[in-house]
Amino acid sequence: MFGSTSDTILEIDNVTKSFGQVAALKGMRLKVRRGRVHTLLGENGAGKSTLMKILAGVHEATSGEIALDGRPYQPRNPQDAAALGLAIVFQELSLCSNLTVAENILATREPRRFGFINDKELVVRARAIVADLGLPIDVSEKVGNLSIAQRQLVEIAKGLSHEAKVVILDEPTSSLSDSEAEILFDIIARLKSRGVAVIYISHRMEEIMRLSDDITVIRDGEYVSTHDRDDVTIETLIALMVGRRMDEIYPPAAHEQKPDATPVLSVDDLTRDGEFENISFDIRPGEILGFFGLVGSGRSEVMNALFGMRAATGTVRFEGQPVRFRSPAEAIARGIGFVTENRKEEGLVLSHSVGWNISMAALSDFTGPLGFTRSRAERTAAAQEVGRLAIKTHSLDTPSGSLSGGNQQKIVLAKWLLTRPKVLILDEPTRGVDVGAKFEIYKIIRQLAAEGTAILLISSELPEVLGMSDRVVVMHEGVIGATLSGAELNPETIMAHATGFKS
Amino acid sequence: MTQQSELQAAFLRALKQYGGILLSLVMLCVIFSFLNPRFMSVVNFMNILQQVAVVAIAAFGMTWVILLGEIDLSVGSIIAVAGMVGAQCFAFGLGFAPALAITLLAGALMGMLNGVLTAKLLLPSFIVTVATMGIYRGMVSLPTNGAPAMIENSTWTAIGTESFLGLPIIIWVVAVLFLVNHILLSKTSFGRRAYLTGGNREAAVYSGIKVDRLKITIFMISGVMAAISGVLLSSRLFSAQTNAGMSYELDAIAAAVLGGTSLAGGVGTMVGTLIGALIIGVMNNGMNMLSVPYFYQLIVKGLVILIAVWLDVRAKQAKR
Amino acid sequence: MTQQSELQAAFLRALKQYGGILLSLVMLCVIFSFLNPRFMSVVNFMNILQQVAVVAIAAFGMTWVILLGEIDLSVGSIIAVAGMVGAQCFAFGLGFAPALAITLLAGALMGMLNGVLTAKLLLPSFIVTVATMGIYRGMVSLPTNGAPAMIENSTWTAIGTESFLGLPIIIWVVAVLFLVNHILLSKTSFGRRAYLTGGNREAAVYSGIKVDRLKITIFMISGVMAAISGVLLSSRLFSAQTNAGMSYELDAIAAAVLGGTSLAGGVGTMVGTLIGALIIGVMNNGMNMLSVPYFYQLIVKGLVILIAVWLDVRAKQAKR
Amino acid sequence: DGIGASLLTQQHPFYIELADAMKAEAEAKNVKLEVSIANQDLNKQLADVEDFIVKGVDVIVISPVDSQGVRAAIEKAEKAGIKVITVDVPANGATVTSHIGTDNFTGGVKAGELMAKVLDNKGKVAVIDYPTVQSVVNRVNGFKEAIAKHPDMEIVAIQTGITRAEALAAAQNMLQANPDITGIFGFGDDAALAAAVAVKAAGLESQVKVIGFDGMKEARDAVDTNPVMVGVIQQFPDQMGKQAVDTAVKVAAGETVPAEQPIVPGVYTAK
Ligand SMILES: Nc1ncnc2c1ncn2[C@@H]1O[C@H](COP(=O)(O)OP(=O)(O)OP(=O)(O)O)[C@@H](O)[C@H]1O
Ligand SMILES: Nc1ncnc2c1ncn2[C@@H]1O[C@H](COP(=O)(O)OP(=O)(O)OP(=O)(O)O)[C@@H](O)[C@H]1O
Ligand SMILES: [Mg+2]
Ligand SMILES: [Mg+2]
Repeated sequence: MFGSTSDTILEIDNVTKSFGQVAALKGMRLKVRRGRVHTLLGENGAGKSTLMKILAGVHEATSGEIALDGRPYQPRNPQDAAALGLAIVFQELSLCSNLTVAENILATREPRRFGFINDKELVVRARAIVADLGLPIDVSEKVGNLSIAQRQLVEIAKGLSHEAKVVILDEPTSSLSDSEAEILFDIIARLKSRGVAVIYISHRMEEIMRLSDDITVIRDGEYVSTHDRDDVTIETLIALMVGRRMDEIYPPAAHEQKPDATPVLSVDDLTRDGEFENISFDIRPGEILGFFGLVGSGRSEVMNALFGMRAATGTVRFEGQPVRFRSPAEAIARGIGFVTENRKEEGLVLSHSVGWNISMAALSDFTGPLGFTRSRAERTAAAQEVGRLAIKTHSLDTPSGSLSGGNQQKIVLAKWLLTRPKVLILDEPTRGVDVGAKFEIYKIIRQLAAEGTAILLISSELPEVLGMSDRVVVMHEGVIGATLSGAELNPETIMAHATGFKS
Repeated sequence: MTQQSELQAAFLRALKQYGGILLSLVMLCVIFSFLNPRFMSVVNFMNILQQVAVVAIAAFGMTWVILLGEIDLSVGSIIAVAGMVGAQCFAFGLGFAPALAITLLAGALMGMLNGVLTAKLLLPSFIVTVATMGIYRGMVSLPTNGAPAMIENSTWTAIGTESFLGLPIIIWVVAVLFLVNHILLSKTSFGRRAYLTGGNREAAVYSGIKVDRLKITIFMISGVMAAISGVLLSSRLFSAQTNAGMSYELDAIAAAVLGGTSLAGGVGTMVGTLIGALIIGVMNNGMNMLSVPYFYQLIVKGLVILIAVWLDVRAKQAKR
Repeated sequence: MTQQSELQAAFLRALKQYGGILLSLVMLCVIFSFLNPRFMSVVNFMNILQQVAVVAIAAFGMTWVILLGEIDLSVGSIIAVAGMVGAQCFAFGLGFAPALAITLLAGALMGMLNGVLTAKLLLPSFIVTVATMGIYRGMVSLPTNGAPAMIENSTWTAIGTESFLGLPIIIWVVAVLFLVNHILLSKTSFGRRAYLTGGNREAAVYSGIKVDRLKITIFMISGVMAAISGVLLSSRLFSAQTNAGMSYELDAIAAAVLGGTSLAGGVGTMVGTLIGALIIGVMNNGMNMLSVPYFYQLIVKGLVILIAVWLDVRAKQAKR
Repeated sequence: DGIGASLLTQQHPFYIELADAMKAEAEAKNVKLEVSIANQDLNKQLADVEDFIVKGVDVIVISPVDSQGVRAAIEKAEKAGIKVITVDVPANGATVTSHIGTDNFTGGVKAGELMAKVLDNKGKVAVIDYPTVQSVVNRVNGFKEAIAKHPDMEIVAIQTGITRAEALAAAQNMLQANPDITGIFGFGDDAALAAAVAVKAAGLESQVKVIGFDGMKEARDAVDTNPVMVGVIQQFPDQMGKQAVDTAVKVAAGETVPAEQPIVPGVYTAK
């Protein structure tokens, strides 16, 4: 029944997968050919990762058939899958931070002598793997001491550390900056030339168009269509994916900037040893100030200091008054909101309901005189935010952890909107979010700015920063390289400052 | 919605939420009634409630602590210290009210120490409270050199022996404390903060919750609850025993966990804990009534805990 | 690198890794020697090692369990069961070797039950082992109805009393078990898997580790270690006591945590645990030598645990 | 030099009185006495004795946690040339220089006889026990033997109540299950006092009589004031402690002492 040509390496037919009552995949199919990059495109929660986990032997398909190299393929666990010639880089970082890079890369495959682990050989082998891929990583370092981007590279090294016929990359670039992504693209090119099939998942359209040979669109766990890259445009793909047309990705500004308005926040010489130095900028109501830099340039650290999470020297003025927040509570009380970079760790309480998460930062507004929660007012307000941001949730009582990534991100946004912030910090607000949801989030950002909220937008995606910001602060290794506006806002200038080629 | 259908809905919700554990409680009661007709009597239920009071109240405090993802193993020792502090106050000539106030204050202080060490010095609460368990237990024996201390105050001892409006005072105390804790946890912002912090500490900090202060307050609640348990216990026994409350922390934890409180934090209710405590109380009482030898009681108790938790886990999985 | 500088480097690394806790151990020894000159004698160090053996071996097993992010509170009860199983084997007329084999098998089975309930039924290990703690404790008393059982086998009792090459056999046993556990943990794939699973369970699953099987195996290791502790204890006491090993699980946990094992899982070493156990042993012995009254011993022990863990946490923070 | 004493527990008035008497006598005789508490853990008792040996005491006084298990400690001491005296609980399987203790079995018989007397040789009685302690087992066996001599008397329930709180619950539940109980024997003062509270709480003061064992002050006061507490078997820890130290001093001086020095328990009833 698998009438595959010798060109086809992997064929998926009519695969379904349910988690309890949730049907993540319904009759999925896919045909992957040797030596080609096959991209899976779909909204958050479409079922991409689920399909990959089935291939990797983490999950078992509820029904359906898979053939690898013409033979039925049914891995019982990840080791099985690896032995059968499959390599996978998982979307969630699956590393152990208390072990070294080498120990992580070769986990469960440690070189042994007389049954004992040969630590020297372990390091040698890991180093060879890393060198072969051209990754700039010290294999003796503990993973816990690496930046997120470096961890992503280790994850890639771990996934690609053995010979494979099919390589799966699930959103490998979501926390990589362009230069690191280039390393990955080189690796992919080499894999291709060796005849390896690559299954690629990403939400970044530019990158998809550049890398892919074939593109398969899936929606709500179902197969939609497969295309040759040369036969489609980004617009068509997005329309297929979200089920409607989208004319623009970055909505235009709806109001005029007033450059002479008094700044709501001014930062002077903010310094924290070893992380950032002499950070100075100010921002006016209604302004969107972009923060660009390579991953690790220290932007998040600056924002954490501003928000009262960490101590730093220097002066911060809020509405003209000098302030020094010792805790987020104080920052929030003055009107600062912070959509953090990692929604699962710092943003959401996954086990609790959508409603509780949305009211979380504004809880004192919904507290009566005796400390009782005014739950009716709370629910009304939360429901309003759910409506305004078009959050797709069954009800306010649904656990937030069961929502798709993009909707989770919107909950975090809603949480901060409810505090009516005067300054809103957005740290990578669209990481891992599909195009449709991205557009929704951009619209909200524009709307907030129009209402007078000052917005600090941190992003590692250059088009996003360019498309949304009024001015851009470029950071490089903990210092501000330049603050750009107007005609200076072009990719070349920004990249030059970000990489430190110009100062 | 009409009043009635609202009640009905609430009942169904409770059944769904506490189904697994309620089932265990009902099953135990049925089995014991079947084996001993005297089990099913008002007097005996009063007995059970009184016997379970000390553990139940400590378990209310423990529920808060576990909700935060922490643990308090010093509860049993605080129970003993509280009785001894009370006894010493009377020996010193104080009256009932100041003695009670000092006892509860002592509980709050001991809880505060646990909280400060956990929240400020960032030591794991398990090890902090293992250590203070020893420290507080050692302290109990200091005033009397290990001997029990008689309590001669009649108001204090009346708590454990007298009735009010036909119900033993102890039962009133449990009922009031249950309500206070239940309302505090489910209806106030303080309770909400505990749930959120237990669910994700990092997210709570970023959302402006003062996690350290919350943690210290909650360890203080646990300390005060344990102190009240100590008051009840010593009033029931007319004396402060230096080995009072030994290993009651495990019963309190078992009650909370039986009631659905997750040791990972973020999940739990006072209603569940009360049911959990009742299961333990019914089990102890029922087996005594049947003259089950002590060793078998230990075994059966362990088995019942396992079965009840398993039923509960299963019920929750099925709900998903 | 030359041999010597490699050794030096290893020493410096050890100092860095165990600095906080080694400091506590050395400080305790210095203080006690200063207060009682008899403390610093070969005989006394042998005493300390023998006295600490039971807890140390149980703590080796506990280290594995905690490394996985789990806990085993049934260890003290398993110690008691092991002694009783041995005694009953002899009462049944078996010889030393089969009795030992059956005893260790019993430990493995009890550990397996803990592991299966935790890994397969997904119950929290805290509550599983609280329950089995009661069950196993109840079981100890069944054969003799609560009375202690004499052990008449001279090989068995020799373990606790005789010497070999000038060193008490107990110390040999501890040394060998330390080495076996240390090598298993730090030099084999099995140990690496334990670290990986404890550090990030999800990652372990993705790496193809059979987490369930690993967990069950590790609870079995803990059970066997506890059973060996039980053999030593009963051989030292010429008898199986039904209350043997009561609350030793807390000492074992304290030893592991003092030694830097993180209750969150993923971090810990056998060397650290051994040092932790020695701290507890030195403390108990030293205070006895100084005739510190029992209650004060409880208090001091709690304080020392707090200080040692705090020093260790601080040292680790400074390293970052 | 001096005497080392390893006592079973210090959370019981009996042992507190024993320790106090020993300390007083040691002071009077001007000898050094060090006390360590085993806290009912035989392993700790062994460690305590080992530490005494290192410290080099002349004589060791032990109140064993367990008659049989204490053999290891005794043998270690004798091997180190240190003489051992046991108090309260005797040692099995090892010979000691002298044993000073209450005859618990006889005490139990006396309790049974007292119970028969106050109940007019008929009725149902309950027992609160502590089955892992040999001296308690002896008491209960003595009690059972005495009751067995009366055909109209029957032991209908035996429950364990180690601490006072446990004993209270056990007594309450036994009374609930067997409302026709007329007597309760508590293995110690704690158990008996708790039983008296349970009787009062159940409103059965006119029906149920309670007898205890140990006879510490709190229990004797209760016998004097509470009609439910009809009597208590009285041990004499003060005599025991004094005699233990006296014997130890004699042993250290090389004098011979009797191998058995029994102290007969008394029966304390209301004045
Ligand atoms: N372990 C699980 N238990 C229950 N539901 C799950 C589980 N894993 C995934 N799902 C559900 O399956 C659906 C598909 O999820 P999946 O992770 O495959 O999406 P995705 O396409 O990878 O999305 P994203 O782009 O956000 O990574 C979602 O509705 C998700 O909530
Ligand atoms: N989880 C972490 N643990 C330890 N160190 C970290 C962690 N995350 C980041 N760092 C360190 O903090 C510094 C800044 O890291 P980070 O990548 O967050 O910078 P950034 O400019 O905020 O980048 P971005 O916002 O693009 O992620 C780096 O030196 C990195 O090593
Ligand atoms: Mg995905
Ligand atoms: Mg960052």
